[in-house]
Amino acid sequence: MARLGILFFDGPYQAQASETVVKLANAALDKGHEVHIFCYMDAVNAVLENQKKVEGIFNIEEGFREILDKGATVRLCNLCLLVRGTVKNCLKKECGDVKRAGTPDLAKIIEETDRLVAIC
Amino acid sequence: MARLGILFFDGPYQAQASETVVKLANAALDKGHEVHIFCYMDAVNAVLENQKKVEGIFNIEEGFREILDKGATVRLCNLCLLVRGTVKNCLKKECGDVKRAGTPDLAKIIEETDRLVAIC
Amino acid sequence: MTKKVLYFITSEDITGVKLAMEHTDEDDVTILLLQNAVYFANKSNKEVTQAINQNKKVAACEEHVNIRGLSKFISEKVKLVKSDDVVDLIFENDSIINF
Amino acid sequence: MTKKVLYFITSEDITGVKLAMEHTDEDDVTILLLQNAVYFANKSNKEVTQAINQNKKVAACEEHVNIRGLSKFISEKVKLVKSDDVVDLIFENDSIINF
Amino acid sequence: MSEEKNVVILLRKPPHGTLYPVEGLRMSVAVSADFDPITIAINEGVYTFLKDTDKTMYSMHIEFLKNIGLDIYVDKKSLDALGLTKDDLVEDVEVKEHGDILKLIENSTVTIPF
Amino acid sequence: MSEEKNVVILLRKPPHGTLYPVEGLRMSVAVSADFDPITIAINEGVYTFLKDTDKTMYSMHIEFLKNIGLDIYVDKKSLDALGLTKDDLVEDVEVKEHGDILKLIENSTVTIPF
Repeated sequence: MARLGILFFDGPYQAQASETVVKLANAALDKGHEVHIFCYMDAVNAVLENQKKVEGIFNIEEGFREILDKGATVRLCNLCLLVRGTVKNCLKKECGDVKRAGTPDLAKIIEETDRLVAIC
Repeated sequence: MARLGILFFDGPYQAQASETVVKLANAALDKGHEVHIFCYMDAVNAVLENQKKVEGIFNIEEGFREILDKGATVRLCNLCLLVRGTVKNCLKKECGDVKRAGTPDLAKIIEETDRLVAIC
Repeated sequence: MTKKVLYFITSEDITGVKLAMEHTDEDDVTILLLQNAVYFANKSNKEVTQAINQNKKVAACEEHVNIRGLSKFISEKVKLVKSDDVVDLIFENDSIINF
Repeated sequence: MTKKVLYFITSEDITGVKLAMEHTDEDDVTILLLQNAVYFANKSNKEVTQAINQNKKVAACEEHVNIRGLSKFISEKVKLVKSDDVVDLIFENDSIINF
Repeated sequence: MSEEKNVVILLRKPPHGTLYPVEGLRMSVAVSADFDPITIAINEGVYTFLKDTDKTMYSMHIEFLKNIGLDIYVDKKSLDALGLTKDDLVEDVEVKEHGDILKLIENSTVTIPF
Repeated sequence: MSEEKNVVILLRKPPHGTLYPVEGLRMSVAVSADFDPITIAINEGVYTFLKDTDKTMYSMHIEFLKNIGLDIYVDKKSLDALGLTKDDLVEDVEVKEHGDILKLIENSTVTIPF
């Protein structure tokens, strides 16, 4: 089994990236791989609580809860959260291995995974 | 004096749009015009509380507080806020005429202003 | 009466400039570039150069040009305007094509 | 030993495809299109058509092609892959050029 | 003043990579309460109306506009550039020559891009 | 495994319209703790290093990379396309022929676009 790193930049709903991240992570986890995700820039907003379910729209919060539950790790660029005012709204550690982090943590993900993909 | 409508789509920091909106609104208000802003899609995130001040970065929350203080009206697409989970984080009515709204409110802005610009 | 039309271009999509150039000559057209669209004002850009050669009015937001360090790369025929002037341009024109 | 390289293209920027086509023939190159980059797989796209003519391997995410209703507009030589296969492609290759 | 305003909603981005086409159509529907907006698809925005595209999120908007008699126009020049034809699109839209599309935009009081 | 990884940070968007170039450079700095990332500007990303561009938000990153001996390369072909020359750029970057830029990307284990 191998280790996959995923980096992305976009917030939820406006762009497809966060949905692609969830689906790719699910596919990798289901095959028994490790998945380590870094949310950079607007991507930190993909992991906020209280995203309302709307019919026909893929709910990104649920997607992240599912992959966290399956063991994915999610790191959130702390500075990105701070400037956006959304620090207190992120999914909590009860959901799994989700943490605020710094850019050096992406270096760590690059080092400790076998492959890194960026979803633009 | 005239009435300016402004529509935008992007959240703060990743893109320049929200900064442009604030500066254009300020210039119009300082000339004595009315300014009516509609925040659509990610743009609703431009009006969140607790955006941390970082040196060298234009603080969007402060910008919006300033133009609200000068009399701008700000309408936030309610559905956009709901799906993003940020309904409770918006600037409150103590800051000025800022309200959740529906897309018909943009129609109203188009009807009741002399010109509408979209900041992409 | 001649209609005054403002192409208000804030996105990096050259289509806005192209549409402005195709706009009927009966109207009085101004192309206003803001945000990353000011990069189109670089002399190397063939669409904006052509618009200038066709005597279309081209303006660019001075602040957005300056923070990008572009002033020496753009034609003298591009009018640099301040936020103040942008507001005036918006109201002086009869219709706004946003892009 | 031949290096296997994956161009992992998720953005609507054709430069990724161009870089893949310029990649040295010594390596075994695959171009994988996802999200709106799957529109590049439309037969009318000259870069991807050229890549196919040069016998480059081109794949596209099947789900992303299908929700866009594109299947009948793309070349038979574009391999449609499922999320599962995308994961395998990522690990089968030695290096990943994201774009 | 409102009855004099010609509003054009311009769809320029393809569906599914971003929400822009969906939100543009939603805006057309909303604006139709006060105006008669004209919806126009250009460039890759024309992909919005491919027959086989998943329209779960916006078929009701197309339907709504059709039911109240508002037109959706597609730029033929953009279609040609993408190797598409009228037959590839749903029947609820009308393909127009580029010159006619230009006239609609020229006659607008405000054009809003999505 | 880490010492074998060649990381390329690719700047492809121009500054000030988006934060991408700033965040790309910040990432180069961060990644430099564990790797020797190569920073490359192509297409409109080359505008990031214009002499007169306001670099308040990223001059410290350019400085940092220079001080630890990491290179920033600019694609000459992209410069040419924009009518720019080496002299228009800050001295801390090195202009390279397109072929050399391609080789750097080809030799990367991972290329990350900004």
